Amino acid sequence: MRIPCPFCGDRDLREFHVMGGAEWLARPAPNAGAAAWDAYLHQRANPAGRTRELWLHEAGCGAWLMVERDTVTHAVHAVVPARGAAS
Amino acid sequence: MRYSGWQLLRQAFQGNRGWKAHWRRPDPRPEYDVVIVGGGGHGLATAYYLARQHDVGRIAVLEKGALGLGNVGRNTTVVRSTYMLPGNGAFYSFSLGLWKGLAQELNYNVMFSPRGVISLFHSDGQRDAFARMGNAMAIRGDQAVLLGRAELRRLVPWLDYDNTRFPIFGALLQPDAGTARHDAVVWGYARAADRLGVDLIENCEVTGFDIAGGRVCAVETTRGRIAAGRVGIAVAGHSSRLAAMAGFRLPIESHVLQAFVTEGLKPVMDHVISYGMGHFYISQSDKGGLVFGGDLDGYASYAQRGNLPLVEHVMEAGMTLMPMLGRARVLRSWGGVMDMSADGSPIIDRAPVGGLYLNAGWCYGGFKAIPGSGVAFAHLLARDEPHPVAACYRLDRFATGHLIDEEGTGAFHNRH
Amino acid sequence: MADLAAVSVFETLLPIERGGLRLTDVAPRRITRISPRRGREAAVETALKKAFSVSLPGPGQAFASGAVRLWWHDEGGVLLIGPDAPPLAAADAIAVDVSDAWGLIRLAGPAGNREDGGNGRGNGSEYRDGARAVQAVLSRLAPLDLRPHAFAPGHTARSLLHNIPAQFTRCADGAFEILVPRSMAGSAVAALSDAIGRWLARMEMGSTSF
Amino acid sequence: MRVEGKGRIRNTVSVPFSFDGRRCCGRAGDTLASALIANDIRVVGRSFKYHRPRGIMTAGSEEPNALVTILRRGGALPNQRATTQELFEGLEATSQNAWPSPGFDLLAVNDLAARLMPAGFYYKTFMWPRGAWARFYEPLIRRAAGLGRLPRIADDTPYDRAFAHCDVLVIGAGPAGLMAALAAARAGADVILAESDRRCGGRLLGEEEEIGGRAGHEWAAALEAELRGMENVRVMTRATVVGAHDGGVFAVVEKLAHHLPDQPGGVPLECFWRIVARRSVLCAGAVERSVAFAGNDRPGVMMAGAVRSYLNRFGVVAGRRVAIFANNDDAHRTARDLAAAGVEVVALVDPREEVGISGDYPVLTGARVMATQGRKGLVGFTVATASGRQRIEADCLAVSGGWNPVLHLSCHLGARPRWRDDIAAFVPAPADAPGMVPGMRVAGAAGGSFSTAACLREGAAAGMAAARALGLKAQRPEIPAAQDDAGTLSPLWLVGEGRGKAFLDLQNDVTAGDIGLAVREGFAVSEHMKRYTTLGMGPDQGRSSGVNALAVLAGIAGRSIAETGTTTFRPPFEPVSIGVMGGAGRGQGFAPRRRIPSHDFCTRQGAPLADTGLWQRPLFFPRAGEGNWRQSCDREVMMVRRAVGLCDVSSLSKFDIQGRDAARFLDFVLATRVSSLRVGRMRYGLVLRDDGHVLDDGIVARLGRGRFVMSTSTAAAAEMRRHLEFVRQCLQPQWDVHVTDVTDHWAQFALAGPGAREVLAGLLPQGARAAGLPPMGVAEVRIGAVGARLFGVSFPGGPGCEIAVPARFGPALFDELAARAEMRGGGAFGIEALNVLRLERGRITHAEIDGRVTPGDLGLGHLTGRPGDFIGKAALKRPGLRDEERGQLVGLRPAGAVKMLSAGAHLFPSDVPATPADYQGHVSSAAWSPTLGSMIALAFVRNGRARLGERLRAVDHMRGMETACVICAPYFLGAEGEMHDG
Repeated sequence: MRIPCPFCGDRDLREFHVMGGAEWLARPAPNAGAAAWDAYLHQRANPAGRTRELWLHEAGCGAWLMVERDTVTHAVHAVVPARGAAS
Repeated sequence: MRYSGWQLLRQAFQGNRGWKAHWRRPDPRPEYDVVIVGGGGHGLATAYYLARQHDVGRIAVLEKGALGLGNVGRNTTVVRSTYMLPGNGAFYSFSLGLWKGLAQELNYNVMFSPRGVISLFHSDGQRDAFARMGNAMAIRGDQAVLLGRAELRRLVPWLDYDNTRFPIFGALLQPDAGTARHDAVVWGYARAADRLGVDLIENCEVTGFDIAGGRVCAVETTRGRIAAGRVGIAVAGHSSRLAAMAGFRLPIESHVLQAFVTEGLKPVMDHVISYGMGHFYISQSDKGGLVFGGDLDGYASYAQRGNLPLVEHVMEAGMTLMPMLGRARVLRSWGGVMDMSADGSPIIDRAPVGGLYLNAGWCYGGFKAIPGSGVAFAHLLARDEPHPVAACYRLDRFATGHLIDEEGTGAFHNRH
Repeated sequence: MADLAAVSVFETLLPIERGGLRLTDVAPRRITRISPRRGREAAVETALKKAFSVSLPGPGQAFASGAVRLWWHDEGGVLLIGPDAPPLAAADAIAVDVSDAWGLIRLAGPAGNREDGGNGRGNGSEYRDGARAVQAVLSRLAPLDLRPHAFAPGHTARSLLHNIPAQFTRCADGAFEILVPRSMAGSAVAALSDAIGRWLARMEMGSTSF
Repeated sequence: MRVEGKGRIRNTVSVPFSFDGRRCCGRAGDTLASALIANDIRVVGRSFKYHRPRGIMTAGSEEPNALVTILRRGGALPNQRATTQELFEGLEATSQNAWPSPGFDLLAVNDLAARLMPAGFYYKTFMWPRGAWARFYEPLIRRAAGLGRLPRIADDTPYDRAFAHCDVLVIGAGPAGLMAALAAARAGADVILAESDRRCGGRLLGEEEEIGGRAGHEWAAALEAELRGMENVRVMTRATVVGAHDGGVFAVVEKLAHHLPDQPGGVPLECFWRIVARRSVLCAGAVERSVAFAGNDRPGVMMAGAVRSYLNRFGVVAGRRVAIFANNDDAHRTARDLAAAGVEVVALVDPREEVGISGDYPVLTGARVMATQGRKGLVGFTVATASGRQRIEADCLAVSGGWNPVLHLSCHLGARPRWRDDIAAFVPAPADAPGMVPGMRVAGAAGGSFSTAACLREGAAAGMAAARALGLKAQRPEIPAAQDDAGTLSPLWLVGEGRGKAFLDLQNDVTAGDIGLAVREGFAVSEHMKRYTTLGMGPDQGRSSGVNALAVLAGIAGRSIAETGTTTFRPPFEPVSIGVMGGAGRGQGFAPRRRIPSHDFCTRQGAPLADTGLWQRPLFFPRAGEGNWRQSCDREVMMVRRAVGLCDVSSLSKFDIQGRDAARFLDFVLATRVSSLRVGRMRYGLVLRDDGHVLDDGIVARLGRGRFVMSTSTAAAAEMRRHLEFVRQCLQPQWDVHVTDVTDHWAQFALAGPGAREVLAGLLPQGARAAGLPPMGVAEVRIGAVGARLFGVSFPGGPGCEIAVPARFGPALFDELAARAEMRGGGAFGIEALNVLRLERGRITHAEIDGRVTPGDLGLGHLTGRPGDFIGKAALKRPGLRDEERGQLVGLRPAGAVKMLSAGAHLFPSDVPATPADYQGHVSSAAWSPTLGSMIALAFVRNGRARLGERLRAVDHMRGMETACVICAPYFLGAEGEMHDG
């Protein structure tokens, strides 16, 4: 699999670490309550199709990236810096 | 028809014409008392124990494709109970006990082979962690032996003890754990459930739930609407998709776990061996192929296949641990879709919708759990209360903080 | 109390010379990670231009003038290799001395390196051509597209040297400079030597592949 | 036997080799198979289940029977295909799965008992008595099963691996592939042409046909030379594309030295290529399929195309009296070529009524072969025609049921092939079908176009299309004239007449009867049939039998072949050695080693090194007269308590954190408050995960208003780096904070013990400065000209400090400190002693922080009560993380006769049997403290802090030990608050 890193260009999968679903970006306020925190930490849309994930270009530029891809075809649709990406 | 050596002899003289189908192919009835979604190992075992140990009326298992071609058809067939935390320990020990008599119970040779599972460790710290798990196993009655380096070397002399990157300190051995033939488990449970009147309905994909007043009353399928008093979901890998149809989310991400088999070889390896410093575990099938696997690729996937970096990591781990492997040749690689839960342990509990029940989150420990999961899920479906061995596998444990985190890696679905 | 003696990263490991391929220790005196504050990039660039007449590299760029190297390094900063960091206003950038966190290896091909960094198509017929030999050795370790048109001189990339995090920069003469973590210097040299050995064995056998 | 004047391996150099010990001679350019045929060796092995004698059947890698073991210097290579093993001088091969020999195999008795062993018989028996399967039946079956033998010696064969990038990867160099490569290369694309044979040409190498007026194989050789001369083309022969993966990544195995007696100069045996291609063209050709008829597995029954290849390319033929049995015109060329070479063709049997061929050999139309004779090699066969049966003497039967396109790679990303009735074969799905490999086009026989002219046309078109898709201008290269008639075929899958086993999968011994049984037992879906009968699960993965079996299954189950569909095609296309993919991991290659600055000092002192993560750290520094590690460890501990000890702690992570918002950042990341820290001071802190559990602990030092250095553990280094960057970039992108990993930049050494300050004072010009450093103070100092940092904390606890200098000065500083310490009765100490020292002070490590503990469990809950948000704060509110039944960190001391305590033991009330219900906790760390003359331990005990003084029983079944012990505070020296003393 190849990931088009916005800083480094097209790179091999082995340079990346995957944190998980993009739900990690929408961190609730501390007093948002148990349900909001349970959803943030654990519940996942986990679609069979288009999804958004948080990847780290660990062996490359060290940037956290928002990767939009397909969990059935493994197609990679878009990769943008996670900094400032909509959660 | 009962299977036995005599039956084989008798049928041989009739040109093997007399054998019957393992299970009937009924059309779906409009209504069942209990509908189980998912014709894999857990769905079929649940149906069998529901019919065998409880009295709940008509039972159906709905399978979107053909029976046994999901994860149960693509795992590395290891059966063990090397778990430490109390919630997991009780369950997997109970499940291992069921494996020992399963062939006789189903009258089907599931080929359970207690050849010994060897979990290697590579530091004093890791030895102490394995000792803690070994003690948890011994205290609940499982067999567990802590092998020093010398004892291990006598048992498995051909590992690379001298110049491997992470020296081998020893291993935790579970002597009565081992492997089984996955297809035989599917066909054994299917045949036995069918003989108890369960309708096994293939090519019948669930496309939606009919929920009225907060309670499920029917499932929509590609073969029409089927009413049901209770519905059990056992579709590991696709649990989130079924949950979405019923309007709720699960603490689950679906991940690919790759596995490999070599060409058939004469016996060379008698145990299941797992490496402590990289993701690699291996055993030899009865037909002679070395069956091995490693870790998740890391990204979410329903594609039942993975990519090269993980393949190379598994091969490198295999080579640093047992350099003799170099000459064996990989014949085939494939992937399963793992229900990775947020703490690495399964969920056997009511769903947030009335009459709907969940059997999910098995990560890559599902195969060894089939008999235990079948009994526990049947008990829940029949009595609407959890079986004692599965009492901890609650859906709300994440919100309440009663995690069962065997690896201690936290709420990262792809790190268990 | 006499001054403490310094030990270079590749003290007992380099140089290595095999089949015309040479691994040498560039041994830069100083390496500084300069991390401009948001919006202050222009100010940092002026300071660097004034000190070394080198502008601030963007992603994948590596500038050099004389013994001064200024490489793009990661999402948050660049590396000034060689001289001490110029006086940068704290308001403009964070400068952190990382001189001893890295070792810098130079991998050069056999004599007669062609200025054009090889003919760009990478078929190995005349392996003697320096740039192509270097490219073939590194293609045995790094998952990067090292073809000259994809990785021109003056380009830099952080990637993997087998299983070691490293930064690769192609020089004008087709040689490569490779930054590796100091604590992994031994493993890095071992990986490079192994790759050189594999490449030379193929060439000895006359394999026309690459 | 050899046919004079035939074959394209002109040179007649004789090449000696041996098969099962028998000395023979082949020719340079032979494969092992062609050499065996030349020597009339017919039985090359025994089949998997029935142990029936088997002979060479094909001329390619799809060979099901001739799997042999090749003895190489480094060890035996099992399961090698004789058909693709190039002959070399002194090659030694042995047959497999036959004992004592292929000629006479004891297990052939299975063939007699075949009725008792139908498909799936082992599911129906071997169940009594209970447990007998594992003890008795399974070992027997395992010994009979399996083909080759894997030597239990390390594989030290050199392997190579590399990455390559190109615009267009052309897979297969037959007529289609050569034209595709030419078209793309002329358009300027960067082309890689991969061909598994040693030379390009594909089918042309084994055919008598012309292209552009010259012999096809010569045309191919000329085009190969032209391509090799082009700058933008890399031709890789002996290279098989074994997998198509996401993103245009292809796995390719290149054989480098399989054709050589050994590996000169250590040349790698194989190379594993990862090729990234923007476009690909699949020109992998087609594989001939057989027909299922009774006794179709006898040695001498071969594929018609293979008989042609052996004749035309290698100049050998597997019999004196050859017959052809084929349902298609293509196979008639075998009769034509054999007759032209003077070999006796005894019959051409064709099930079709009219056949447009004639030659000076009998042609039987509307005829089918229904039985064969000859135990260890064909002697004759019986033909069934409308007018009755006829027996024909023959020692070689060339069979063809048509050709199957080699479409596997097109399905590796999930696509399913489509059935075409007109050629009775599966072809790749269209390029835009779901699961097709993006950017892959198919050309020639791989797509079902079997004539040479069609291959040339489609190859050129595909090459041009690939180049154009990359924005290059491509013109069609001139297409030479070639044979344009693929001929016709009428499908024949199974000859109904005749008794005896009609084999579909010769490798796993699966017959048409087995498929009938599978359908009767309900396994009528192709995937079920495959698993029940094991058809297509052997080393050839059903390459030559798969389509026939599906056709037979469709017939029996009453469905069309298209409805039945194929099973899934999976990488690798051909078996690949684990060595070529994983050889880089052997020995030390599996992971890098990280060295601490005092590494040379340790080796000079003979200190054994151990791994902590990737770092190598000394366990202890043995001195004369010390027999085991405990003696050295005890001495080192007492040395620190009484004098001074020196320990290299450089492997701990160090993060330089600066910026206007650095303090806010640390307040957010750490559970402990840091912003209240004064410049020049340090504070101990916990880093949590956002689920409330402890990720790591460490110490933050404030060097300036917006300048900090945070030091955390060696074990969690990678995870900490990812976590800090995730917070910085994703959770608080608006803050001005800059994080730099400076772990390797600083050499850091701990000086512990009463004499620590004294040792250091001598070094620092401002001697007093060191003495005056307050506990938990930090100062930037100089040692001579070298800038250093002094930390008023010592991990082992008690009096001491840590000194850090740039790593290049580490070795010199360590030597100097060690010498000064030794002068004062101290010296260097290793991590065994470090562990005892920290345990005496109750300091925790990742033995305690096992990913499941909260600050409260560690007795540090008070740190997290502060206002303001931080990572993990909200999740800590969950009841499960607060109930006092959780294990709490306590100390343990032995309180009875048994003095040993062990990490991993479980804790129970002292008077109750050890059952899960009474579990009270576990021991996380334990060590002998020479300072206290007692074993000491840290443990997690339910509601432990409220049970100090209570007696428990530590049970350790793993070490066969039970110890009465008493709960105490989790520190054994110094006071509670001393956790952070200087």
